[in-house]
Amino acid sequence: MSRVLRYVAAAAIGLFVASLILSLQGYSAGAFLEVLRMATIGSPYAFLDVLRWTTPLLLSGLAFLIAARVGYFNLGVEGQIYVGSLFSALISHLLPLPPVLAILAGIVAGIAGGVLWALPCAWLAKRWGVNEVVTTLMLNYVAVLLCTFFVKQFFLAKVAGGGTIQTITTDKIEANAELPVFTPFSGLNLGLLLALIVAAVAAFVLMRTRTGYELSAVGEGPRFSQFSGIPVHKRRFQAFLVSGAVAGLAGAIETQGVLHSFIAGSLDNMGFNGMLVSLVAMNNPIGLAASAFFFGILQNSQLVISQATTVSSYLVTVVSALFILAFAANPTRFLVDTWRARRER
Amino acid sequence: GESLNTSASSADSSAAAGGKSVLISSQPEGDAFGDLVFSGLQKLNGETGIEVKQIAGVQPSAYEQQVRAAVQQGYNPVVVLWDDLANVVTSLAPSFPDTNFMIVDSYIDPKLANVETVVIDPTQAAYLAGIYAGNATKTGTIGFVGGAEQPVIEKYRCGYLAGAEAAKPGVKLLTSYSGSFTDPTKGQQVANSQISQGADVLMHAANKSGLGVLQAAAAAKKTGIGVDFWQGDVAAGSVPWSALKDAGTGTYTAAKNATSGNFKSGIFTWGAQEGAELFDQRDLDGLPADLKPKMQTAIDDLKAGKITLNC
Amino acid sequence: MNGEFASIGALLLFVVVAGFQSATPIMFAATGGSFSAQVNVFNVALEALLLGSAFAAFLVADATTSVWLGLLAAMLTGTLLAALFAFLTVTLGANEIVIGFAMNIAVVGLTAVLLTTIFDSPGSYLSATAGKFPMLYSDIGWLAVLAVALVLLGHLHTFHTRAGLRMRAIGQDPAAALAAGLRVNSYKYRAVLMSGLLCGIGGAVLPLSGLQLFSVGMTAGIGFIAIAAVILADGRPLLAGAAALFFGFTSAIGIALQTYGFPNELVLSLPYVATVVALFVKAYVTRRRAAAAKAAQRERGQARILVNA
Amino acid sequence: MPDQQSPAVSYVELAGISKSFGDVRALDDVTVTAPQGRVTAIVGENGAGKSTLMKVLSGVVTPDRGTVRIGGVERHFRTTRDATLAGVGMVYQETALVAAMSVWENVVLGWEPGQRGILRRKHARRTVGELAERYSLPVPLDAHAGDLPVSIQQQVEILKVLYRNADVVILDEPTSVLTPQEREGLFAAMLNLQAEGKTLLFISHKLDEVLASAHHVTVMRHGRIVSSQRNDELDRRGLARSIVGRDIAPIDLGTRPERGATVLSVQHVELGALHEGPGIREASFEVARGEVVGVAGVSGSGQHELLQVISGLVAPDAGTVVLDGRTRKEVDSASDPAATLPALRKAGMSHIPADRNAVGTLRRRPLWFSALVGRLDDPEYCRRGVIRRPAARALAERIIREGGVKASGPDALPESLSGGNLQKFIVQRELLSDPVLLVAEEPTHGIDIGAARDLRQKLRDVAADGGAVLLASTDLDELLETCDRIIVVFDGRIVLDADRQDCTEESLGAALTGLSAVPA
Ligand SMILES: Nc1ncnc2c1ncn2[C@@H]1O[C@H](COP(=O)(O)OP(=O)(O)OP(=O)(O)O)[C@@H](O)[C@H]1O
Ligand SMILES: Nc1ncnc2c1ncn2[C@@H]1O[C@H](COP(=O)(O)OP(=O)(O)OP(=O)(O)O)[C@@H](O)[C@H]1O
Ligand SMILES: [Mg+2]
Ligand SMILES: [Mg+2]
Repeated sequence: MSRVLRYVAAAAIGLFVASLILSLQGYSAGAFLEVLRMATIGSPYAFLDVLRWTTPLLLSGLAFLIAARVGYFNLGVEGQIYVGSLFSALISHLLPLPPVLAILAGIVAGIAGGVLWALPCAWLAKRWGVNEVVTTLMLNYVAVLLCTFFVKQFFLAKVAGGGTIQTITTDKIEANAELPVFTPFSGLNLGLLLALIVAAVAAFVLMRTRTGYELSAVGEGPRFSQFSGIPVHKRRFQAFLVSGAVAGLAGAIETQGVLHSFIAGSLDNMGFNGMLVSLVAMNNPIGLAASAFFFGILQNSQLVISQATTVSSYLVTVVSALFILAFAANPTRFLVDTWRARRER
Repeated sequence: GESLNTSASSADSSAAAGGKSVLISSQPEGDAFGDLVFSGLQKLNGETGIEVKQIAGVQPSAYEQQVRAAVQQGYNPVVVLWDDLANVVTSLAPSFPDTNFMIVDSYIDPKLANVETVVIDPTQAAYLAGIYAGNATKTGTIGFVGGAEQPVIEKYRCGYLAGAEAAKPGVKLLTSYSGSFTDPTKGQQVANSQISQGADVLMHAANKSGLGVLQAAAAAKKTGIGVDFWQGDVAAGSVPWSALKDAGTGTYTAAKNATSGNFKSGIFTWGAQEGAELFDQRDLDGLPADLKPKMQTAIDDLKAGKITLNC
Repeated sequence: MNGEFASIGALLLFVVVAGFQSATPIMFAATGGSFSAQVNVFNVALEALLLGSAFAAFLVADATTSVWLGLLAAMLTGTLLAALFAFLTVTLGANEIVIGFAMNIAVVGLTAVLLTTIFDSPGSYLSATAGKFPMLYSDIGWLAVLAVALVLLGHLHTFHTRAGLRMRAIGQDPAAALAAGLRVNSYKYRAVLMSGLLCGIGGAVLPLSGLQLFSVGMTAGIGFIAIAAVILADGRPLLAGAAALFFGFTSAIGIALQTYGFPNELVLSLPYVATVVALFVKAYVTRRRAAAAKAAQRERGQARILVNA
Repeated sequence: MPDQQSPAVSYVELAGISKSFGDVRALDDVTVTAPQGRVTAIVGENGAGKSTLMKVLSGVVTPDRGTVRIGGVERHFRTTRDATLAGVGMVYQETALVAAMSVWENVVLGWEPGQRGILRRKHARRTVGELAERYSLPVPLDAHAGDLPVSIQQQVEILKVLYRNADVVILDEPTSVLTPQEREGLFAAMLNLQAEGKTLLFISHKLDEVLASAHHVTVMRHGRIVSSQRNDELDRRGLARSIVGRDIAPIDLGTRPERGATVLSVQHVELGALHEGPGIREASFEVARGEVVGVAGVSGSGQHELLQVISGLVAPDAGTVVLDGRTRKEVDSASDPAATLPALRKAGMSHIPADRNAVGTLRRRPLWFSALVGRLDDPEYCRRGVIRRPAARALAERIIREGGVKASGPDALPESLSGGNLQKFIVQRELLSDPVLLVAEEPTHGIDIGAARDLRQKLRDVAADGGAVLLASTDLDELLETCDRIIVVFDGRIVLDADRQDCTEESLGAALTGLSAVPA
């Protein structure tokens, strides 16, 4: 109950400040509410757009959450999504397949990409106790540079008519590999269903199964886990890789559902937003869906503001940040404590 | 206060003149090149009063939604900048036959009846910069700093190299990349590494990072060459030449045609022969007496189409 | 590509200059971050502190033509932003990562908006009036000397002052520190504010050293590099400073290598890869020693555990 | 017997103190006095309010009502710092040292000598050294506190209090983790303090030492004072009765059965000294059905490591451990605790770990979560990978009921339980699986006398039912009272392995300190 109150209060603060900012820009006091209305129920497609944004946020949030449950801070979700996106785009070119198979192949490839990029960090953490916060953060930068290099060298898109492409991107994926959209008027695609299924399965596993029990135990009490005969390092390693897999899945869904090619510099901040989604949900799998939906509304509102007003896009990001601050300025102790517990080890 | 001026549901697609036009670009506002292109639309607004708007700073994964929203809000033509958005337009345009689209500064031509591609070629301006560099270098080594190794940046480099070789056969060109378009310090360091290898004229194609290149050149008493618009004021006295990319006028010309019922699909190249400005008159006026005629010849040749650059 | 350095001397000189130049703001931020780390506050807002104070420095230096007033403003701004961070995390108990990231986003946006409002120049603004910090040699400013001095002072503070001892105690075991009668939160505040002050100086370096330029998001991730340095160093200022230098130098070496024809993306990723490799080597060396001793022990016989099947 | 003759002035006076935590009335109108230069003992059951009362005196807890007087002056402590300035210092039940800092740093922390913020390291270290010498508390000044045995850590805590010039020294259960020798050391130090005119308050569950050291004994029950008497007015039995509210029966050792089949055989086990502690050398012994075997050792001797090897937590470097070896199956990987542990549990091993907080339970998960230890292979609790919560909660409820645990239910968090109750929960959990071999490390640590007696009886019952028990304890009385055989570990070796009848406190004490090097 107090939790609900907390979130309501945070939303109120966020709304107030956002309205204040818009009114300082010469808009009416209710303008932000109007933006919210437009961004959610303003048109038949607005709500679909919110869900479209919820999809990758849910998955990247889940990716962070899974690692956090075992006490790892996977700040590399960002890079893992990116590599997943590349892999998913490439497989479509390397291995043309009939409809359903092509989609599956893209998804599997994306997952493989995410796992691949999580692997070095996971191994270094497991085998050598190397701090994953640093390695994952560093590998984000490397992912961007390396993917660019790779695409430029081997898979650069060809322009119809022999012109020059300006940005680093691959050719469009095969139509077979595209995730079907529900309507041409919104980017919402079948990925939402996939994401929901994955999130539901993950929530079930984390909260109801032996695996979830072991992961929680490993994350919160390494010595208790050892005492209980849980293979601590193995579980943490596995969770790290699954985290990477989910990130890779997010990359694949964005690629196959929306971008339809790998684009250098795309998917910016998707991983970090996912981290915020998870942290605002206090790493609770159930709260995660709500949190992702909330961030989805926020993200769609950002776009609507830029369409409907002349307010600076930077100001819009400030407004989102304020919402996040309002939601977080509250005892989200859980994660901090996990971090401390880890330091004490 | 002002209330919100649009609503997503009011999708009237009147293509008539006196409508409104929007520029969607992938760089956040304040991007100098995006502003340059938008200045073309603003000029149109000044002349005809049609409403113009710039939407900036969106992520690739939101492009499609932004373009779709622009169409639904009745903007016509919808102008987009660069390849990523061009690809989005390519896939969306068939669904919105009543809206005209302009793709600016891209070579992508989807060959659709409602899409026009406005090519603004940097190679000619870069060629002139090369002429300048070839003549100005004393060490025989010149430098080029790109923001990232991308095909479009290669076009600058290619034109630059062609000009330099034409002016001074056998000239040595150093090429480096700052890896970022927004980090002046990186640009400065990359330039310094070239300077320490003997480069004495440095051109950049690195947006804000390029400011650092010009600064480094000035600090080392070398010569810098500006890009995209006149940068003679960046490091006073040491940027005697800038390679302009006349995107504003190109966009203006195409958009004017589109809003006055003369929309033409296909590729529209805005180059020297079409009247694009490749340099700033101030720079030409300031050239030393021996160099000025050589430069003038190159300019005339470009305008006359006598020089073809294989870039 | 084709380059060769005029001499090995020129190459070394370039690397030293560029290395120090890149490392200077990171050293400030990393030393500041070390203080936070000592009291076990994970200061993810370093990037925001740097950027906010960079803007303040630029604004004031542009208006007053004095870099020193700019520096002062930066230190003030850094400290104020740090106070906000401390209030939200220490007092309200909010998650440090969320607050840190949200502040980073907010400060990028705010400085961008202010830049447009104040200078009417979106994106970036080149100041004609703001001065430049005095340079020691080439692009190495006197502030680089200050950075090194502060790293040393930070070390002294950590290990040779009362406050340092108390901060470390608080970081390692807040309960024990509380039991010893320390006012835990006030030291946390103190440490975070010190982070802010130092990031303030680091931020001022950015727009007032080479170009008198502020551009949106000009910190370009160096706050995160500083965080990496702090984690690498486990909150010890000397090591964090060394890590910052290491990072600056690898990136300078990367730039130099580019002109020898190495693909630029690979070369640009050098500092990041090098950081990971350095961490690995550190872990490898420590663990190898332990493992070797363990193996020697094992040679004495095979251990067996049998149970009733 | 302490000197009873010289006049005693009431130095500390606590009057009419009440304190509630939510619904729990921890202190109810408590009045206690403590004279200068004397030891006043506070005894009582777990949860009686002893620690809370002392925390009121040391400024940790602010009372709801009542007054605190020190040396006749009324004081209102809001922080521990206030109390420190008034000359009150407390050594807590759980030591509160910064593990990664040196001893001298820990001692001076918060009150460091120095000028203008600069720490005078040499001076500080010397001061601590002198203090240690004066009170005969030989601590290694430069060692990291975390590396020290608990007994030394406790001396550091005492030094901390003395360094702050305390006139009133409170010791909360200081002896529960000490070996007899270490306890002697502590009492010697306490005598020193008395001689210096300090006022000592001393909490303990061990009546013998209370009677041996305290001048006055105050008994608490349910937050109230039950009695407050001079030592010479007391006897052990009466004291026990007033604590528990009934007589305490001695435990039933049963009739010792014929030596049964071997349950545990440890042969030539070796462990290097790398495992964050001392090693084990050439350890061999056997435990038979029906036996309770005690394991004793001064901390740091390797006895803890030996039990960890037996319970599968640490892989031995060499040697063989056979559990209930009628048909011997080698565990897949002797070097991977994650593999050996479940196998050992399956074969009937149960383990009560020494650290109930970090090892025995998961602090922030409900009790039923911790109840599931070792039971996830049982389809009753986990079927097809899905945990059956109703069964798990029922299990936790059963443990709570049968173990006499004071807890609000299966959903209570371990951290909300008092130490003694958490210990009872763990013990009962391990007993519930009808162990063939029960490895019990310090099971009565911090448990009041009544409960401790019941617990020892339960260990005996395991043996009586045909199981075997390995009982590690620092309390020799406990070992002599409960065990059939006692093993003493010194310096990583088993130096004594003898039947209880052949052991005395003296012989054990000698073996513990390595004085009688008669190999087993
Ligand atoms: N995998 C699991 N198996 C069994 N119980 C679990 C598992 N994970 C969590 N629990 C415990 O079950 C209780 C009820 O859990 P619920 O499903 O509401 O999870 P929660 O507490 O919301 O989530 P969280 O695990 O994030 O704390 C919680 O106290 C939780 O500790
Ligand atoms: N901080 C607290 N919050 C809630 N309840 C508390 C707190 N501290 C103590 N209590 C409760 O007050 C009562 C007295 O606890 P206290 O720790 O004083 O017992 P004790 O006599 O020291 O017991 P033990 O012998 O187990 O150490 C117990 O019921 C305990 O659960
Ligand atoms: Mg107590
Ligand atoms: Mg107790």
